[in-house]
Amino acid sequence: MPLYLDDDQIIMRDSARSFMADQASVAHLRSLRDAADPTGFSTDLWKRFVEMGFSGILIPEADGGMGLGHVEAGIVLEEIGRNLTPSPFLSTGVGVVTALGSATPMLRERWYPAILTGRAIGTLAIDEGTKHHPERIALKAERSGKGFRLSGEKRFVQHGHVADVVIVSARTGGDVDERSGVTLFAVDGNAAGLTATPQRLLDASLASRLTLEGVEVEADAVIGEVDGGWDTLSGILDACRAAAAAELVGVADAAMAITLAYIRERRQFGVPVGSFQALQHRAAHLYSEIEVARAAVLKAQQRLDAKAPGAGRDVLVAKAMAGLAASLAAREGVQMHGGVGMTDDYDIGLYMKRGRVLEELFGDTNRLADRLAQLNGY
Amino acid sequence: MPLYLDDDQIIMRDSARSFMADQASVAHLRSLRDAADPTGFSTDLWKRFVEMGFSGILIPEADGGMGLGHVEAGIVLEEIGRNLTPSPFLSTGVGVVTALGSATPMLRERWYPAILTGRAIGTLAIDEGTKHHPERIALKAERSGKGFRLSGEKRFVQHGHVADVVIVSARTGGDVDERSGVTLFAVDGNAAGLTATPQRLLDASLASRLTLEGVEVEADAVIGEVDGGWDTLSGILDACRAAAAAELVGVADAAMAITLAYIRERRQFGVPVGSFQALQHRAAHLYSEIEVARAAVLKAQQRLDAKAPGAGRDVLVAKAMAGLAASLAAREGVQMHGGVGMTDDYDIGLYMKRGRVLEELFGDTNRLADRLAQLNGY
Amino acid sequence: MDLEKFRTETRAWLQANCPAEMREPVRSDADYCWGGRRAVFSSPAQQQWLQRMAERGWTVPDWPTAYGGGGLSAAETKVLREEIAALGARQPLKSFGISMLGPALLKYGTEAQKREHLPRIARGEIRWCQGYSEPGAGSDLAALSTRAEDRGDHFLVNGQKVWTSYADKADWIFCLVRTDPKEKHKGISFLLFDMESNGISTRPIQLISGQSPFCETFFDDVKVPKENLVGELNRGWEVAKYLLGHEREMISGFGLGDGQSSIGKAARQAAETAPDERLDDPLLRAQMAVFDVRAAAFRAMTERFIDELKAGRAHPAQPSMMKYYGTELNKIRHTLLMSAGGSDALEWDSTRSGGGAAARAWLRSKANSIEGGTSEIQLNIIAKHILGLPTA
Amino acid sequence: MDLEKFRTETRAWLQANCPAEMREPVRSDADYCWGGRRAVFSSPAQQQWLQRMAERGWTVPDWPTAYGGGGLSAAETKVLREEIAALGARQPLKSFGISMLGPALLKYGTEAQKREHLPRIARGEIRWCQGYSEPGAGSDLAALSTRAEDRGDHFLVNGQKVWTSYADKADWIFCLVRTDPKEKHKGISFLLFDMESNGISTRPIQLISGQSPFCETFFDDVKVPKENLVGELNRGWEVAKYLLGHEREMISGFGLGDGQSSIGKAARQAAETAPDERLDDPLLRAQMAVFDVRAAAFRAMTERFIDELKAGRAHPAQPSMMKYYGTELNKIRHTLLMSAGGSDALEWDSTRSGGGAAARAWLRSKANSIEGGTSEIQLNIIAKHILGLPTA
Repeated sequence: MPLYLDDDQIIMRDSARSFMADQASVAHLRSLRDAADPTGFSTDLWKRFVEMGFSGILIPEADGGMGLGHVEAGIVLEEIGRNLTPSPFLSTGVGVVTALGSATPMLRERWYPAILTGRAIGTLAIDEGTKHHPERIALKAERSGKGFRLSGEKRFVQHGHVADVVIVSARTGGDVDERSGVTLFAVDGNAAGLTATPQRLLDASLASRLTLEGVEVEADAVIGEVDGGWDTLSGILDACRAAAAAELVGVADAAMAITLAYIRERRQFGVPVGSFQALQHRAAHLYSEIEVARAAVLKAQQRLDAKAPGAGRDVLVAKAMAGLAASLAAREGVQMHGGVGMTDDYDIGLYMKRGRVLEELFGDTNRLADRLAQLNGY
Repeated sequence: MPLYLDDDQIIMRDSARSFMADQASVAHLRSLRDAADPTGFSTDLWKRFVEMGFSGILIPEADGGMGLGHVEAGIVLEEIGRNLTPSPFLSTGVGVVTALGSATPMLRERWYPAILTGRAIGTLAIDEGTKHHPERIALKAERSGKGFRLSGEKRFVQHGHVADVVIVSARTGGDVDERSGVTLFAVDGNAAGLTATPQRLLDASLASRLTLEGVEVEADAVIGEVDGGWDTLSGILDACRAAAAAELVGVADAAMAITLAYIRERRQFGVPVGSFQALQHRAAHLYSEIEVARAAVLKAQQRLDAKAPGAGRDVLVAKAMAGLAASLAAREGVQMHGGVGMTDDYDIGLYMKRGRVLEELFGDTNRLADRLAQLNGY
Repeated sequence: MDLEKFRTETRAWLQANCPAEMREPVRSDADYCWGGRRAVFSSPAQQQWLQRMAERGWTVPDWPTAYGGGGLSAAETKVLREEIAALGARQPLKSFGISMLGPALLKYGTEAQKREHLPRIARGEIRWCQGYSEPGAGSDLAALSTRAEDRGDHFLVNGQKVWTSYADKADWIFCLVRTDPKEKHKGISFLLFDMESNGISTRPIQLISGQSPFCETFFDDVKVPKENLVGELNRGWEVAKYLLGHEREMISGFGLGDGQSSIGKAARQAAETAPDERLDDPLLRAQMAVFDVRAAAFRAMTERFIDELKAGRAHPAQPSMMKYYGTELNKIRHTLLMSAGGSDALEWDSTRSGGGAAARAWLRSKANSIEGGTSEIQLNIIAKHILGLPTA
Repeated sequence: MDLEKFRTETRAWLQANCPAEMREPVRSDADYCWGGRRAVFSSPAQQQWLQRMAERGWTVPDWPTAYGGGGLSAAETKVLREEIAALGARQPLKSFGISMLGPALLKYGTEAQKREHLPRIARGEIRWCQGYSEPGAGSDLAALSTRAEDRGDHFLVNGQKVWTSYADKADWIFCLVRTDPKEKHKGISFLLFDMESNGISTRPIQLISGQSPFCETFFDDVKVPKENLVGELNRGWEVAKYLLGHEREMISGFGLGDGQSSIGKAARQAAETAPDERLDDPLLRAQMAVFDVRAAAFRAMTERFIDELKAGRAHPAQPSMMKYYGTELNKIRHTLLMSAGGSDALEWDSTRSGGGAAARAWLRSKANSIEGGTSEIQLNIIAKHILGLPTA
């Protein structure tokens, strides 16, 4: 398979690109933000996402979805990144949908149709500390009747306050930091004992602290194996990291594009700022970083779709590299804009903010590169 | 004390500068190298160093030396760096002289006059692995009669094959990597059982592997306390690191100077290469790095001379920063020279090579920055 | 005076007179004292500290006593600075009057101007702002078009400035105006005037940090008395350049990070790492270790620069290097702190995050390498004036 | 042909025909086979491997079979490449004929030129060198002055080239010459000639690595038959630019590091670290971790670039990006390996250091970002042709 989008994928990209530019541009983010919207995204827009079939991209055809892959999900996410579109697509359409792939038929039948029709959105509750350490789980799940009783806290849960279903990683055995003894649960967003406290983040999105105080779940709320949820969780994280990487590439690409447009026009000392060689070289370096990141992301998506062994390693590379490219794009973007780049009137600062949130999501470049080094045996 | 050279120091710098440019320029290094000189430096030139009083800069006036400080030693070393002068000044005039400051009067009386008159040169034998880990000592010193018996190996010993006295760190107790149980010895260069195997390094200098097979030394060959030599060794390392940092600043400064001279003259596309803004910005950044390094080095020297508590931390900063500046100067220097920078005809490559050796000597930037972080509690 | 005696006495005085609250580290911008007609003190201790320091002239220790300064020598000033740092005492007054206008007035002002303005700056009675940048001029500062017409006993000023720091809170402005439209650099003059004059309005600019420290400032037929001209007519660019050098010195101090000597220490708190374990993010720790090297080296450079400046040994363009290096360092500092802070540091208005303090400071730091002359401008200056590289 | 079937057959053939020695990693330049009239084979296995691959046309798998190629499709070529990589088989032939001249001849050569030269390149019978750079021209390649005068049935060539790779070992040269002194780019022609012609002499250039892979090459009344002109007279710059794109593709491969997939693994050996412990230099480890990310990402980029190139989807200036990124990466790689190697890696001619292998490779890598167009030139090209940034 060649490492570029095939014809169908290009058609899908073009349609996603014009849809998003039309319906979900940066102006859309600004209006939600300025209205301090309590949902964090537009439910109307989400309905239109659903109508386009986006919520079912990764849902198998047998279950009523489009049965497509991570390449296609990434196409949508790159456009989300490009337009800074607030959307539950990543957490629902990638995170929860991937998780449900390992769930019982009952769970799938409950949630897939709801996601496909836009009646439900969902999210993952993975992190407990301020940095991403998926094995660092203290949240307890104890046997209780035929089910489990969950107690503990989670942080940085995207859309947690409006999620209909939350995939929670819990400890049924072992110690914090151990990979055995991890179990995943699908918890109802309105379960008794579950409290979500949303916090506005710098990119105007909302992430929640989740408190679970003796939340009761049925036995078939378990996703994957009891005590053996680590591999399932790893697979979910692979999907989410690849998704976040694709969104980062969109953020980086758009940040570069508006910066290039600005320095082509803006004049100083009688010439366009973009004619100064020092800026040209930095812009050319930035372009290179983004191209390399884009290649790494597509490679990871293709390998995930091919269920290639070791694809998780490609995913680490993809998200780490996309993080490097996006943070450089934001830094250079603001600096090359000069003073106006610091003002809220220009969009470049919004890209810097969104890039920062995505960098932290599912592990930052440092964490993922460290993990890669461990896998490489050093 | 202001953080710049005082009038006496400026006089000394000017005299060292003209002496070195006159007698010990890069041409001098080239002629030694091309002759594959087996000593590694010119004994004639060393005699002239001695006549200038350089070998006694750090020897107390009471012992017949100049009784000056690390600032003054650094002045000489910066010029050594600038001219790539092969010289035992650092190992003898800084390393051994500092070590002897903690030695018995008998040892001092034996070696100080010999160093002052140029009859003896000396060196330190500290490292056993390929990276600098001064606490990683396996070389054993066992009690034997009234003295000790030394067995083991050392590496990367500058001028080791022609040294009259070698300061050896040995283990009299504790385990490898422990700081207690370390003892320092002054060993005669021609002691029975001591073998030095010199290796030519990339900068044409010679460093030796030293093998000690049951080398017998008297009890008063001990420098400092038996088992308690770590603090003395730390003091010696502080002095040597500050010295290597000063030499690195000289290397960096000269590498930048010849590069600037080249790009001011060299023309491409009808204009001087140095008029291209991308190169100008990189040159200006390099200048800044070197200035900052120079300040850090002088600060460390002044603090060592003031015997300020915690001066070792300033030394870590100085050598780490000087290493960053010198490696950047070499990289940018070769690149800005273009093709000719790759040829042996031009000097810039020689600066790259010497900088690389100094970077490794007494700990590289990574090692020293790591140590600083540890001291900062993280 | 014997320097060690001066040190002993200074230390004793500081210990006796610096209120305990004023020895706490600065936590946010609100902890700074800016003085002015409408001065707001965050505590009685803050006001007391300013008064006590101003009485000795120690808000501006090396200015002449005749103008409200401390009359200290370079060596004494350094000792005072060291003792203030050793005690961890806060700066008693933040002021563009001290860091920018003062040095320019000392060099270019008339005796009357010095006597009128300098003591009020020293005591924090008048808060100044700077009218340099204009829309469309950007890094090409001299491309300014705010006009000052000669109307006999006064200038009539019309035009617009932008990036005027705290113009909405300032009492007076020092302002570059065009007095000769036919020239570029040689048609600029340097004026002082009261922000309460008729015809001045300001509009805060909303920044990406959510804060608005800068304004757009509009002049509509503002009358400025002739005696408020500093330096010669049409020679204001010289004053402006001199002043910019001092601004750069000040901004370069950003890299020092408010006396915090190790970023790793600061980050350990943010990352909730137990005090006895290494920062458990090894790559972040590595970046911090190198940052700490650079930050410590730059502290030495700052000391060297100030010493050389006082001794007249600094290269005239060296402030550009200091400004460049210090601001780039400060941006790295905040980037590392954001990494250490993780998802908590992303919060924008929660109590736990101190109202998004880390995120806002990070975003704010991005302006460091733009305001007061971009990094690119500083690098141009270094290349041309220090390295002597040719123009094409 | 069905691709999976092709893969199975290819794998079987490679396993049957690639000698075991040719599956060992390349340790030094001496392990490469360059072919030519005076070919030196390091082992019988090396010669055998070249012969077997050449027989199938697999030294140049995607060239037409008529010219000695394998006639494979883009997809088949990729499968072959993957299977060679999977087996760890060495490249059978290193050749500027394959990587540079061949593509240019395929596009611009006459049928006679193709039939004469391409099969000999494919079989490794003729070793080529490149006559582009001249003293004083540097990055401004078109500023060349080697003259070729029209003497009826031949050109008479006089002048000097520099940086001619292995000119002292090459059999033929492809050479840029000036055929019209009044024009710059439009006065250049592209000639092929035998290095055994009368009037050619070469002088190796001593490099900082101690090696001499490049020469100065002098032409003194060299007669070149007219039929050796490639493309039109005075249109050689077009051929040259096309060829440079291919050179950049090749050089960009440097970043891949000879199939070594993790620098940390390589470094562990150099640093004498026990296999079960982390690299005990935490800052070096951190740099390596980020390097491994970039190197893996660039491997993906290389795959993408080749795929896009074959499909005609690559931006014409994309080779500049590949060349820039790959060579800068390779320089970092060698810098990290030197750090890992410590004082052992500083040795210049000891046996233990393999004759200073690490140091010489490190120094050699510094040329990567200079030869074949400097990084600065590549960045200029990207800025202008891909990003559309304006000229002043």
